[in-house]
Amino acid sequence: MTEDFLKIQNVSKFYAGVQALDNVSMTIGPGEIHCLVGENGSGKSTLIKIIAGVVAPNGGEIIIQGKSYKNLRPIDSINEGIQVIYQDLSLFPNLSVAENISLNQLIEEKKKIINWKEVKDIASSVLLTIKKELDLKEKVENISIANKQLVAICRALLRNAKLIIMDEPTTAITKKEIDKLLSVILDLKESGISTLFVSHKLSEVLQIAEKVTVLRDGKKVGDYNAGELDYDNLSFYMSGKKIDRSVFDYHEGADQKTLLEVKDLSKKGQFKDISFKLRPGEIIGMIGSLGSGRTEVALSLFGLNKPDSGTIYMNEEPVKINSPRKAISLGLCYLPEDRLNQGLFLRQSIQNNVVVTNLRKILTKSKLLNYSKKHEYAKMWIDELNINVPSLEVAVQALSGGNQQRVVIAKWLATDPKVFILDSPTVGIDVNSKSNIHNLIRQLARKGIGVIMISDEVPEIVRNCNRILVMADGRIVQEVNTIDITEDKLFDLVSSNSKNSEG
Amino acid sequence: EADDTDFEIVMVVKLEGVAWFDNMRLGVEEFAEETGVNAYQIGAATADPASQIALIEDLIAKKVDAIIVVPNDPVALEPVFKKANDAGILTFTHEASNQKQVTFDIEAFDNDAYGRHMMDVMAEDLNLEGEYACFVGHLTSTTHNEWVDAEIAQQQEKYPNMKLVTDRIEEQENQQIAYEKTLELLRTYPNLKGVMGSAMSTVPGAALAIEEKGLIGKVGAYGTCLPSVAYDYLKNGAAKSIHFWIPADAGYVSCKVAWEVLKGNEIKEGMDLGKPGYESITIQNNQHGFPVIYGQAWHDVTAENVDDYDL
Amino acid sequence: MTGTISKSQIQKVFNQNEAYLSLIIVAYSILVTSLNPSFLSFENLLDLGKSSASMGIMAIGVFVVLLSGGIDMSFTAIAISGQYIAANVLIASGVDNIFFAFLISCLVGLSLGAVNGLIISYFKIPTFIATLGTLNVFHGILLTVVGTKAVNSAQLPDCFKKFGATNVFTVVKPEGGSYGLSIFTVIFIAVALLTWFILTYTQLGRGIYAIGGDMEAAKRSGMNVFNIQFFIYCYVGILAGIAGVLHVSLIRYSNPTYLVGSELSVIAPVVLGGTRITGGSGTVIGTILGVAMITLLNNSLILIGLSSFWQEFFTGVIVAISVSLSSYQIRKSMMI
Amino acid sequence: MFDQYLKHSRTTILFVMMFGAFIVMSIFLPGKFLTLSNFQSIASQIPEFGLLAIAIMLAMLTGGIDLSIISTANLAGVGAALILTKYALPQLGAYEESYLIFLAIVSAIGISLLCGLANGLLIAYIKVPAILATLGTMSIFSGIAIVITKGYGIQGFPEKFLFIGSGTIFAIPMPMIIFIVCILLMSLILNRTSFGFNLYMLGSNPVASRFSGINNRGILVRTYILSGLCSGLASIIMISRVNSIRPGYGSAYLLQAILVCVLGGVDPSGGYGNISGLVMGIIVLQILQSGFNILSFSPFFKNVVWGLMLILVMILNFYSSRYSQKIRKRMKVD
Ligand SMILES: Nc1ncnc2c1ncn2[C@@H]1O[C@H](COP(=O)(O)OP(=O)(O)OP(=O)(O)O)[C@@H](O)[C@H]1O
Ligand SMILES: Nc1ncnc2c1ncn2[C@@H]1O[C@H](COP(=O)(O)OP(=O)(O)OP(=O)(O)O)[C@@H](O)[C@H]1O
Ligand SMILES: [Mg+2]
Ligand SMILES: [Mg+2]
Repeated sequence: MTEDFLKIQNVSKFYAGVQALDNVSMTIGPGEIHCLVGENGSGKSTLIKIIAGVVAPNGGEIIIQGKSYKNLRPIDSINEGIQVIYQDLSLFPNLSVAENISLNQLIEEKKKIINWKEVKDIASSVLLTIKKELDLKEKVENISIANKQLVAICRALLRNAKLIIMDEPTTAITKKEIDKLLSVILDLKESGISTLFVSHKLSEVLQIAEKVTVLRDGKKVGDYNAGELDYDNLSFYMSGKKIDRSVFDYHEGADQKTLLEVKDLSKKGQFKDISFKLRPGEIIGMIGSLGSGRTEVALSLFGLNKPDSGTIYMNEEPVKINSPRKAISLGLCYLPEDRLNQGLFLRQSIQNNVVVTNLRKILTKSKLLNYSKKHEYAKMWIDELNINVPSLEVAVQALSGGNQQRVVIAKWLATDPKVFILDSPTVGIDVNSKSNIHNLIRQLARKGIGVIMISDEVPEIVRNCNRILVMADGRIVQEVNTIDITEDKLFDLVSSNSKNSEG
Repeated sequence: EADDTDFEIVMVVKLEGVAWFDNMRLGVEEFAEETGVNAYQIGAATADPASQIALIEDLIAKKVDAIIVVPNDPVALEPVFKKANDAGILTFTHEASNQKQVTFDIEAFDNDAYGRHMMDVMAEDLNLEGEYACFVGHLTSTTHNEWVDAEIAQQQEKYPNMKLVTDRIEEQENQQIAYEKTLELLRTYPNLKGVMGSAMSTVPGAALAIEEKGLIGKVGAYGTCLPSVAYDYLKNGAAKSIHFWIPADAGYVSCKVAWEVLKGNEIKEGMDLGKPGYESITIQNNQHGFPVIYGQAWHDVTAENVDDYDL
Repeated sequence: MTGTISKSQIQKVFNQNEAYLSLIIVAYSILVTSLNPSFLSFENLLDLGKSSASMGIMAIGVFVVLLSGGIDMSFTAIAISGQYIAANVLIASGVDNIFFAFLISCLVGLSLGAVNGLIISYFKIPTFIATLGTLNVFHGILLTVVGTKAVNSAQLPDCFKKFGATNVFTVVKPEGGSYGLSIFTVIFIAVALLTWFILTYTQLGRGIYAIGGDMEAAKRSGMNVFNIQFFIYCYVGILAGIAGVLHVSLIRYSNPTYLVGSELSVIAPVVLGGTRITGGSGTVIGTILGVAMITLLNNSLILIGLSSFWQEFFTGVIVAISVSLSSYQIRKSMMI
Repeated sequence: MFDQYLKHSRTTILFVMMFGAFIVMSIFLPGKFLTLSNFQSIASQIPEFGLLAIAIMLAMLTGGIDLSIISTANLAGVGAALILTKYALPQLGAYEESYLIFLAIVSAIGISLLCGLANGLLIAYIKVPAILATLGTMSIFSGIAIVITKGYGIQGFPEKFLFIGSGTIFAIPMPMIIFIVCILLMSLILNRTSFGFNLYMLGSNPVASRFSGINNRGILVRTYILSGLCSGLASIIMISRVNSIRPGYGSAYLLQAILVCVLGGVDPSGGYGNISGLVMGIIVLQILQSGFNILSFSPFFKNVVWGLMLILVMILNFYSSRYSQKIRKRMKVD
């Protein structure tokens, strides 16, 4: 075999109080599709940032194309042909789609003067390779998360790239786009470009990987050839545990009152005639293509997106929900799809993040905050949800994705909800945590909470819901009982409807 | 017997770093040198009563013997003066004829008389007719308001053919604003003949506008200003006549008054305080019963005599 | 597509800020003109262009900093330092040349700007804090070390006065007197154009937008954030230096205590012009409109015959109304 | 525990500074700095300025700023002064006089609350950026004050009223007592009430706070009202201390108040900062200021020192966070 493109030797990295990487070594050959897997917080992103020169390691060596770098800077890495799709995308929200896509190329070419036609051309030609259309002039802050992710992917597909690193590029996009991306990766391989691919969706990993490196707690568990791996042993390598892959079995309870009913809810340009019922203990899945309006409906239920017409009933009483406060007081809560911006106060402590929705419970009689109560209360929920935290005082941004998400769930459970709307609850969360979260959700349902789960992942929906609403173009196109459908059928249903919407 | 020179006399001015008070400092320093008394001048970086009070508070803590203040806001000083007096410190003011809680207020002249005098000069120059406008530094500046009040009163009493075009205009002691406001005045009132300034910055700002609009000879700037600041404009005719009193002299005289009182001497009507315009002072009690020393120390400056001044 | 409707709405609204501001300016101008027709004279507009040039140039500088996600509080101290040092050096050296004055003022601006740039990019101090610090330091040093004595028009070298009176073209009025397009306005326009060019057509300019959008992302994409920030503060410094010379040439007087303290009244028109205070978004046109609005307001109150006692109140009301109108349009798009 | 200590490194730096300033001044000004009268002087200067700084801090905690504090104080002062002088007839009995003073205080507070409300509504409901909204209201409030007074000061208040600004209780100046009460109350509000908690959360991420069901608008409005209240209290102390009111009084405090907030560790982008830091910042500033005044330093030199101090705190902060990372690493290795 030819010389390795990238060689990492004994790299370590400490963060405040955390050893993110511990003596990790890895190689990537030219044209190799290499996957990096591990639980949340196992150090994948850190390793990637080190390769990109964004984070300086505390020890170890990075050798790119035979050249050893002591002080790797982002620009060196880029010049060596390494392009990264960061987990947080690292796009420029205030710049247009076209510019975001072509910026790297322009920097790479050391252009001093911008030719806007060239910017557009680069962008549209890259978009062509993934067969996607986007409004090139739109600012990135105004497009959906899914489209942002596509922009980030496009940006990395540079002409001179030799290694493209993708840190969870598929969290927000649907099956169809994912398939396109995977085929692009195979194309890249043909032209000798290597890929380092990180994903928590093990099916994708198993689908394209040639080699897989598994990290656990900052240490390397091992390198494996794709052939040796299947879902079970891969998830076992990652977590050291066997993953529970059970299915939600819904028992119609005796209490068949409707908890939440939505009737003919419409909002111009977003959704139309949305009607459904939710009973206690149910988990309803909402699935659909991008922009099908699920988030908008959820926001309307949570008082953040005033609908034009339609009625919402809670416990068979019509209610008007005009603010999240009102929603919460009615027993509704919403886990937002954008965890980092909408769900968390990143720089605030974990306990503040947990108690924020429910201060009443930690006030003294004279309506003052009781610090020890606050601590206890937060601790209770952290323990209840098995969240792994160094201390309650630590800023929540120091937590791994899965733990962060569970903090958000904790904050909502603390309000004692009747209806819990979860918008993409397991995006970017590792298999083990994911199954923990799924279990958590099922437990909630068993306790009589009605759950609405929005997700792009067919298996997640099929395994965890008893009923599924398929949405397209702002409408519910089909409502099915989970027992009546298989994963494959649901795939077809979703993609056939999304085809309609594109046509 | 205590040493006659063993005193600490502090002059607290409105604002540090402006020509006016730089000049005043010269007088204070002259006094200190001449007499051997520890006299010096301080001021705040911004012309705000609050900062001035802070300075005085600290002087009280420092236990000086006499504090002379050129107040940004005379009434604001009363309580802190009371505190100073209670601590055995003598307080004086300059440019604050209505001050309470002072041993003496020292005035270069009577503000009312000065305002009327400035109006007389302008009226004469305009042949007793025409439109004019008055500026103040800040709408809240007492002295400026007193002058303008007197100017307007004098015009209404004596010069019926003259006309004030608009309420007093504020230029925030800023030459650019004086310039812009004058441009606007000239545009709004095409028959405007005179601009009367109170702050140091009005005359040059207004004169510049007059000059730029080619109105020299048709419109003139008048009012309080320093010769050096208005020099060019007096020479080219955009500014017609300016008035001022010499701050160094006022500084000197104020220190002198403080010193005499500290020594236990009496200040009497007709006394000579050793500077031109203060050769024969008059003393009157103000409405609150505190004594005010008046000189007759204003100077009228025109293109003819501006070269006589180096200030 | 369902999404496109809300999308284009949002975009329209963002561009609308400038439209709204223009509308307010036009409406206000109509009001003033109806009260006093002499407002809308060519002469008056040219005069306003001249008076607003130095503030406008500083505003452009502030705009660039705001765009990059920072803020500069020290530019007034830089402008006055440049101006005052230039005036004094010219007097001391006897060189009577406006280009020399610009050179000195810009050099002073550049070095003070560089100090800002270094402190900010090396120590990673929040820009607001750093420049609030240097505002005090620069001005304090100027006044304690260089001096506090103002330079009067009689002492001021002739080149400033000549420069201040230079018109690109002059119109002689039939009734005597003349007016014209001041070189100040031309410089202001040139600075605006240059800035627009840098921001739109150079990698550096896009870098400024980029770090305003997401600093970390800019680092990751291999931009030299240190250099970009350094450039920005140097650029503001130079613009402040230019503005300083214009200011002294306009009023023929250099007082080292002037300008400082007016930071917020320069930042305000920039924000009014639609520049996002958190960075990343804004346009040169918007900034110019903001400056125009404030200049208009400050130079029309006598014209409409408003008593001075009411002027401050009136100014406040107009500012409040215009910011409310434009904010009200944008607010719907905000999730907070 | 170590973490906790490091989190407060900024406070520690400030504390050391405060102590340092104190020691330096005591050594360099023997017999002048360490005197009762100097402490009284410092103590009577801090409160009105401190209250204004708290007003700014509150706005800063939400990620905004309140430029209208001085004009609010002026307007409130004018309101109170009008009542105090209009009805302050010499034959007034003690009871009426107390009633009058009470009325004046209530109206000053009422006006300042209204001013704060106006700011709050503009910022929370119309979503005007705070800097613009308060810049506008700054002109409006002081404009009203000027229209009312025509620029002339209002002076001469009842003797009893002056006690608020100049009186002492057990040698402690009255303003200081008011200030201390306010500090305590304000810490209580910020640290112990749900309003305070929500205020910090809103400041650190307004979107997330909206999504968490926090009433952002309500919090913002209340914050600016509270900020107005602090200005109102400052104005009562102010007018009583100087026995008069004139629009524009205290304008030099604005930038200084911002400076002291930042020095005291308040993050201008919101969410972080506490009263204790602010108070230390104020004390450092006041000690230096008084010391320099006693030393008769040029006021401009003071500016240099303040500016340097601000930058120095941040630079020390920069190194201390670097250093602490190293320490952590070593602890990890051990
Ligand atoms: N900037 C930082 N400061 C402190 N700790 C950090 C920082 N970035 C990461 N960490 C910590 O380092 C560890 C590894 O984080 P990393 O982001 O590399 O995990 P990951 O494998 O990418 O997880 P995920 O699957 O959730 O993306 C985690 O414990 C994380 O909390
Ligand atoms: N074109 C758009 N312009 C602005 N915001 C958009 C646009 N499309 C979607 N959004 C917002 O982005 C977020 C997520 O968008 P997403 O693509 O997930 O669409 P969606 O309507 O929520 O559909 P779904 O969740 O079913 O994919 C939502 O808050 C939505 O309001
Ligand atoms: Mg990661
Ligand atoms: Mg969605």
